Amino acid sequence: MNSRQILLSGLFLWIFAVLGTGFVAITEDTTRELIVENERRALLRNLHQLLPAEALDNDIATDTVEVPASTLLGSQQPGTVYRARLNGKPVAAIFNSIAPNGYSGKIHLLIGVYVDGSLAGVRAVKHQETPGLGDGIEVRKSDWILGFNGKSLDNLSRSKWAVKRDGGVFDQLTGATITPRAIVQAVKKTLLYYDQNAAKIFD
Amino acid sequence: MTTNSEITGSGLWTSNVALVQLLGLCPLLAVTSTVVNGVGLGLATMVTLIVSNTLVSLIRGFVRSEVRLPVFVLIIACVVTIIELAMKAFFYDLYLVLGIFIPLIVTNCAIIGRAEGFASKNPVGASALDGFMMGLGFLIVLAVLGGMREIIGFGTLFANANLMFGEAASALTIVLNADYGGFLLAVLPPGAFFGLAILIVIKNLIEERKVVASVASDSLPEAT
Amino acid sequence: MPLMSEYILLFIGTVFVNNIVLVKFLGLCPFMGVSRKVETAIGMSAATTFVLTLSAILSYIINSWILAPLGLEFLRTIAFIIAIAAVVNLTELVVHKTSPLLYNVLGIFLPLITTNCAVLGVALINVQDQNNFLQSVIYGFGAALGFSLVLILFAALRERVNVADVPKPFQGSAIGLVTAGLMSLAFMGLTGLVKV
Amino acid sequence: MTSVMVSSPYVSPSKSLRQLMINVIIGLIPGTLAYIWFFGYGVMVNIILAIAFALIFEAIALKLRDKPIRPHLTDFSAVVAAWLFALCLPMNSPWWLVLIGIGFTMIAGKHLYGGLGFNPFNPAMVGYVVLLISFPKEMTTWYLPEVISGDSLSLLDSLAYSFGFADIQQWDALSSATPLDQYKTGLTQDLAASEIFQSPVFGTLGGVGWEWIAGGWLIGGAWLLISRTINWHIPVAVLVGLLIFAIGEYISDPGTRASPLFHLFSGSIIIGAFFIATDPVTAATTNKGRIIYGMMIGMLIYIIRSWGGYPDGVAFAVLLANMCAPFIDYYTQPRIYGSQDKDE
Amino acid sequence: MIVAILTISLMAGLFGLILGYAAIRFKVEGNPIIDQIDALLPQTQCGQCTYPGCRPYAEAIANGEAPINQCPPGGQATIVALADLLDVEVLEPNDEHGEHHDIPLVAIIDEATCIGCTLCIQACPVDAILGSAKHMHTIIADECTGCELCLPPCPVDCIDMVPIKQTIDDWKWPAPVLSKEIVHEH
Amino acid sequence: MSIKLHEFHGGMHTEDHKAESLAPGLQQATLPAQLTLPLKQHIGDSNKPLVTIGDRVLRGQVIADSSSLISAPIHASSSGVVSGISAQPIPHPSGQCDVCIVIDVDGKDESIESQSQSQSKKIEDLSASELIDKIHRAGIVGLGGAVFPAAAKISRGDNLGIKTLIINGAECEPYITCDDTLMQNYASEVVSGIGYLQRILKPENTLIGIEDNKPVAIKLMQAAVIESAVAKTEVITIPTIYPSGGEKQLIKILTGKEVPAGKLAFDIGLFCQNVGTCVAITQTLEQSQPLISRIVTISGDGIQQPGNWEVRLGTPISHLINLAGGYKRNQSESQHLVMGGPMMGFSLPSDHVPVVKATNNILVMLQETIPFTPGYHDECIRCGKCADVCPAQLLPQQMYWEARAKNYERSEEYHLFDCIECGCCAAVCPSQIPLVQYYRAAKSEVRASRQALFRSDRARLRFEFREQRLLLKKQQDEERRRIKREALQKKNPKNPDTKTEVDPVQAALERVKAKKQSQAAEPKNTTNLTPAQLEKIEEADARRRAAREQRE
Ligand SMILES: Cc1cc2nc3c(=O)[nH]c(=O)nc-3n(C[C@@H](O)[C@H](O)[C@H](O)COP(=O)(O)O)c2cc1C
Ligand SMILES: Cc1cc2nc3c(=O)[nH]c(=O)nc-3n(C[C@H](O)[C@H](O)[C@H](O)COP(=O)(O)O)c2cc1C
Ligand SMILES: Cc1cc2nc3c(=O)[nH]c(=O)nc-3n(C[C@H](O)[C@H](O)[C@H](O)COP(=O)(O)O)c2cc1C
Ligand SMILES: Cc1cc2nc3c(=O)[nH]c(=O)nc-3n(C[C@H](O)[C@H](O)[C@H](O)CO)c2cc1C
Ligand code: SF4
Ligand code: SF4
Ligand code: SF4
Ligand code: SF4
Ligand code: FES
Repeated sequence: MNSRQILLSGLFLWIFAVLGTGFVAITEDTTRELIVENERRALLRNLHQLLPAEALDNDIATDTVEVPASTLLGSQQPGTVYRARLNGKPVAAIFNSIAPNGYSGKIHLLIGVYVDGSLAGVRAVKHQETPGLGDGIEVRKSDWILGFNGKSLDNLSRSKWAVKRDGGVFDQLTGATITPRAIVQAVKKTLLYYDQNAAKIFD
Repeated sequence: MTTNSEITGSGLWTSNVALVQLLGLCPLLAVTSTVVNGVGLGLATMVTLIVSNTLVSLIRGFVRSEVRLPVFVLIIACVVTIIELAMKAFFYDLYLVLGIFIPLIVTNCAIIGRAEGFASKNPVGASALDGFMMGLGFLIVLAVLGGMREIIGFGTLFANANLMFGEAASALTIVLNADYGGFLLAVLPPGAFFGLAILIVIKNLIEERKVVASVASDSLPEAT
Repeated sequence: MPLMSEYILLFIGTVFVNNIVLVKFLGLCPFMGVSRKVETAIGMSAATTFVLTLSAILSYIINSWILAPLGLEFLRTIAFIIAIAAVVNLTELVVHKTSPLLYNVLGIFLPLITTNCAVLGVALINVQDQNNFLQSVIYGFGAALGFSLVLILFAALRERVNVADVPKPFQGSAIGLVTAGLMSLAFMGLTGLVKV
Repeated sequence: MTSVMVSSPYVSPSKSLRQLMINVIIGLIPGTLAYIWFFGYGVMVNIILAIAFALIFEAIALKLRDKPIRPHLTDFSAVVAAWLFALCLPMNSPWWLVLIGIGFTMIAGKHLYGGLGFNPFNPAMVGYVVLLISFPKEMTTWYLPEVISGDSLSLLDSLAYSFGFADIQQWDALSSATPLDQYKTGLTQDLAASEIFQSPVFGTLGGVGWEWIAGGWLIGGAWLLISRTINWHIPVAVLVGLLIFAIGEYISDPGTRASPLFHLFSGSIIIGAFFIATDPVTAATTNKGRIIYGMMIGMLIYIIRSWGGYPDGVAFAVLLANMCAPFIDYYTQPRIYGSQDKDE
Repeated sequence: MIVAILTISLMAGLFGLILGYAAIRFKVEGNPIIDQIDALLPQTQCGQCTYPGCRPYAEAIANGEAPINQCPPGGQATIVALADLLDVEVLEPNDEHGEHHDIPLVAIIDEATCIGCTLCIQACPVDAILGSAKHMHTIIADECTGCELCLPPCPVDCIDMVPIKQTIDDWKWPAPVLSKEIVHEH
Repeated sequence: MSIKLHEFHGGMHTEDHKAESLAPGLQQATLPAQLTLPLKQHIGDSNKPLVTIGDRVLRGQVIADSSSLISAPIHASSSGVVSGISAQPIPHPSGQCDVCIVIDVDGKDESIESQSQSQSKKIEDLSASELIDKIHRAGIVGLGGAVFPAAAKISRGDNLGIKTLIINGAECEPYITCDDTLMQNYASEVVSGIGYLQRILKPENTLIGIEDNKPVAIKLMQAAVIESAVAKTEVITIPTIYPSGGEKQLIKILTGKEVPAGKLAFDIGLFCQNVGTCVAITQTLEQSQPLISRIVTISGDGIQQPGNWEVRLGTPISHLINLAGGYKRNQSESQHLVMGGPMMGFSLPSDHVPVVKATNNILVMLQETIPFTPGYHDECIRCGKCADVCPAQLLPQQMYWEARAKNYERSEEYHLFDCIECGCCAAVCPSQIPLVQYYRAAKSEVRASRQALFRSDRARLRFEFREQRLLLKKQQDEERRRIKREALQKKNPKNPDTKTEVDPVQAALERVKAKKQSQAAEPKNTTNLTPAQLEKIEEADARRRAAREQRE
């Protein structure tokens, strides 16, 4: 009697589990491709902010290379670099870099570098800077971060890679110097990294 | 038997999930920094409520009592997962914004509460209506709270409408005053609590006025 | 393998800085609902701490040993909630059998924990942040302690506020929410303590 | 003969609530004067504006709550709260900043809970913190002390500034971060303490001017103690709590850490210890509890200052400790007469 | 898809087994909370709460079927006590169920009119009425709970409810009352 | 020899205002025209009158008594005729009336005691229990304020064994000087009273605590101790700090011990009695004079001539006011009449109330010196000054918070019932909150709800008993019907399988059941009645008879 009841309960739940999971699995099956496509598109949209779609013709989302951890990229983990090519020739590389010394911690950046070492663009992907002060680095909030476009280690002497207060060329955000300072340094380091490893990145 | 208007009234007002039962607070406070986020999650929750209420009501006749709760949980989890998959497929950007709070609809106590308290005792039609009304009540609060916080915090309304309705909807965004610097408190965590408190107070005040009014109208015939 | 100090930072960060309730907005229903008396708050805290830690472990195992190898990540929510319900139920059983006294204290809170989003939330965040086993455990335990900390402090505050001369429309949940808001205001002072 | 029943005792108390608040106001005067001396009339404008707004808010709240207005307005608690709030603001803050802050101080901080005596959180600190997180730009723009900048606003300019008639840019040259902010900025840049203290804003003990202001608070604090407005427990515990950390850190790493004296004499430690942490309404009330509460504030200040996101943690430390006060009170009940331990 | 179904259904099946086992092995008998609630009710047994006595009401509360504000004899104090026990919000007393008397009432029989029909004896839930057939009845004031159940059956309406006599020993110190008109003066 | 003094927590210094009433020395009050003697002037059970209207009574005659142990009889305090036994205003904080015996004084002041004295043994030969009996019959209650019947207290102390006898001459409250005057005038009586207490209680030592603001009394008492033969008795000068005269505080000062919470002094071998009580004992045993008078201080800013009077119990306070030269002000609204000291006394509604055993002081305060404004006080700002002065080491602010919100149970958790109502907290509260009134109200409420709980528990028992009885009755009816049916069936030959043999167990069970039922079927609830209930039934029966007679 007891065990029969137990079995019944188990069976009942089991049936519902089978039915429920069945439906979920069917849904998953039908949506899988859409979802993968969505994820790819979201990634591309981010990358295309830095590089116009017409500048490349390869599948940048899959044309990647793993680079080992490097202090120049601010990360202790190996990172992924996306490679853009046009007609098979390298156009640019996009780095996931981290500025470790933001006001409230790490600032995750996406930095696009053309093969010639000039900047395609910089975006702050994830950060915890103070709303109203440090968050001016988001494109949504201000144009500040667009100021990097086109800069390179060649067209700007190394000492000028700093915020204006420190004698450089980059504006600071009103009331928040630390955040820009951190980003400027991170970008500069990423360019240095590219300088040293350009060959490895494009094989 | 509960009448349809009673179900409507209780879902939208007298037993409003958010204002009265104080359930589903996590998404309520976490995702309401803008109207669009609020509505997005509200819709997902509403769909879950309708579907789970309907299913539970359908099977209410033959569920064994000792596995009733697990079966309900299972059903709700499946519904939510399906919705999650659908959102990923069709509203991917909105899904990214709402993030973890979509799967967390499973633990929204309001849903299991309705399954237990209403759907398992009522016919399908009433249960579905109850799910709809409860969900709508929740949705409205999410939207209003989102609107409040968005206006005060950013000075905009319907920002990011494109997340839900596609790029064309970007035009929906209303910027109330371009010079408005924003009152950040409203969009930060404390603002969420304050905002909900304000909504509850407004509801209390309305109730109070209703009581006063009904007392006044009660005493009227005696006076004349 | 991260350093010891990182584990400690993760722990402190989870308890105080990224408090599960006031900053992450999880577990708010029990936070608002079971905070009228300090004693019940303590009971709820103890029960939640146990279940949360255990389910963090279990969900890690389920995810990395079953779901990930089989490519069934989309079933995560279902699998986790089943596991959580099982943990809650088992806890209830074990406590009931071994310690009636403890059961008296915790019993009524246990069923409520299944619908505490902090429990499922922590399991999901662990996956999202790709935490390893130890990190998952620390995160689960830290989140539970953070939950307990603010719940008990909140209950003590509410006991005081309940006897205050609060204006009528604010009495009850409204003033509770205002208090919670002020608590989260205070907790904002701890931001930046642990840099992530 | 006796028309209304009143209960014993039939003796007048030695001190009234109003007297207590007046004592606090008297205690605030030396420090406030020093503040005005170094930073100009803007400070005074802030204080006056804050008090005026506070009284208006208080009167409105009392009216709405159907309470007698005159006795509550004349207990001066609103004046104390407004004054302390105003002292946290950057000088020459725009009027709307003061208004919003005082609104939160008096309404969310005080009257939602039932007014004087019922609020669990320090109202002035609530108002200040709301502003700090909502308007970080406005709230972190401070002005150089007159002795450094050699320039300051006249009373008229300050007023004009406050009410938005004067252009902000005009005075930008005078603006700067507070010494603590600079110190913190330096720390994030991994600078050594000696490098940080190169800046002209630093004086011998703390920031230029700030040392004297802190001295003023110290005099006021002594007055509060002498006039028995406050007990010694909380201020002493706050200072001890802070110094435990400050001295420990300084000894272990004198190169990068500021001296304990710098910590004491810059920012709002002294006023915090004597005037803010001691707000009786929001502090712990048992003697043992007061010591725990004070130590907690002291330590939190240091923790937030040194490792957290804010240059001066007093407000947050006080609010965090307020949050714990009922709990502390509950578990530090004194042993009552005739019992061996508190629960028996 | 098969893997998915297998995985989850295995987990669910296992879980169902455990639950089924639990439901039988650890069935909880009775509900101690009912006793605790019952202990807080005034035991007037008057039925004004719409339940046939205090215990049924206690059961209804424990099952979540009745709100805690339906007992007029208990008044606000009982509501507060119940709210405290059950950890729920304090409610206003529901006037629909009757009025709370600050000074409890007791029944008194007009002995000159009483015909000794014993109907009231049968109605009294606490045996507070003494007497036998054809003899006049008396109410033991100390035992009378003031439930008024004896009033309707009496054919000659000889039972009245009167407030309990207050003595100096029952006197309660009044708490200070605050009024809004008074202006501070010393 | 000298002992080390200890300190109690808290307490406060007050302006003592004692000189004014001390100056004139002890005066004898004249007899009033009427004496009003409340039936109950002590803590414990009520008395019943032993006289009826029209009776002539003599001084010292017992006019009301009770059979209870915790009670004290009332004596006529002068000779005269009983003119009323009715509710009269009495000195009570409620301002309510209670039953009093009113005597029209004839002025002869004849005493009753002459015959009885001759028969009794010499005091030296009396046993302890005989002494206690005499003290009981003299109606002596503690005159330090608690008015607990002295005989009950002493016999309890005697049973428990006393190590230290403490005599309370502290008189710590401002204005009051009756004990000071008493010690100055009756030092030797105090000491011989101590002697009797020592005979009964056999303590190891005796400590007389007197505050250092009464140098004359201290000197006289020391002299009296040396003069008399009492052993191991010492007058201890204690610092002047209110409330050093509180029993628990005095014990702490003199012995360093604390009376455990919820216990009484004699649980730790201590026994505390007021000096006035000692004098009353002496007067009873040596002069056979029951408690019919006491010393009352009249003081305050509103009285013409403050002083101390020896007053017959029952004397209207208005009479005393006249003796003291009357009020300073004419309008009654501008002054405030208090019985007791300013710290612990209570307001009197009028001066038409009598002096009772508890009356140690009559205080006429000017209205403007009363600190509390009725209807308004500031809110508690949690400054903790009250906790600093609370001699019971409580947290007055917490008790107040909970009491104010009518959370009486929580107040109780903060040890409400350990509050001795000394008033220190309210006296220092900057918000001028009438804290003590809140505590008194809270205590009343808690007591009332305990009473209600007691009643409801009893009601539940009775209800359940009745339910059971009805159930049994129903079963019994059914049983009877079944038996009848079976009997019918037996007669019917168609049913052969009817049992003829009776199962013995079944039969026994049935017998038990039947017995229970017969018990239950008895006229209900006339068993197990308390004497009071029986009394009521009797009364009702009497009324019924009367009613029937009237009808016939
Ligand atoms: C509450 C608060 C938040 C702050 N947040 C930031 C921030 O997000 N980013 C930043 O660079 N500085 C931040 N700061 C520090 C700046 O105010 C700091 O003084 C500034 O970075 C350097 O000053 P300057 O720009 O005036 O030279 C913050 C300061 C405070 C008090
Ligand atoms: C058997 C016995 C019971 C007593 N019970 C009480 C009591 O319930 N309440 C009381 O105040 N005093 C009681 N007393 C008297 C105390 O011992 C003590 O004299 C008195 O409480 C002191 O009161 P005071 O300090 O408040 O004036 C009792 C004495 C005896 C002998
Ligand atoms: C606050 C307080 C102050 C007291 N002060 C005195 C006092 O000054 N003198 C005194 O004899 N009793 C005083 N009593 C009463 C004593 O506690 C105690 O009841 C009395 O000494 C016992 O003696 P009795 O039974 O002879 O009255 C005081 C009680 C309290 C609570
Ligand atoms: C010693 C003392 C310190 C006070 N400190 C503060 C304070 O820091 N902040 C504040 O808002 N009010 C303060 N007040 C005023 C008052 O207590 C406060 O407004 C209450 O919190 C309002 O309920 C203080 C009062 C005193 C007597
Ligand atoms: S109303 Fe109250 S007293 Fe009457 S039966 Fe119901 S619970 Fe009992
Ligand atoms: S006598 Fe009447 S009122 Fe009293 S308990 Fe019995 S039935 Fe109720
Ligand atoms: S009256 Fe009670 S609470 Fe107040 S000081 Fe005296 S003992 Fe303490
Ligand atoms: S002295 Fe008065 S204001 Fe101060 S804590 Fe006590 S009750 Fe509150
Ligand atoms: S919604 Fe998070 S706990 Fe209820």
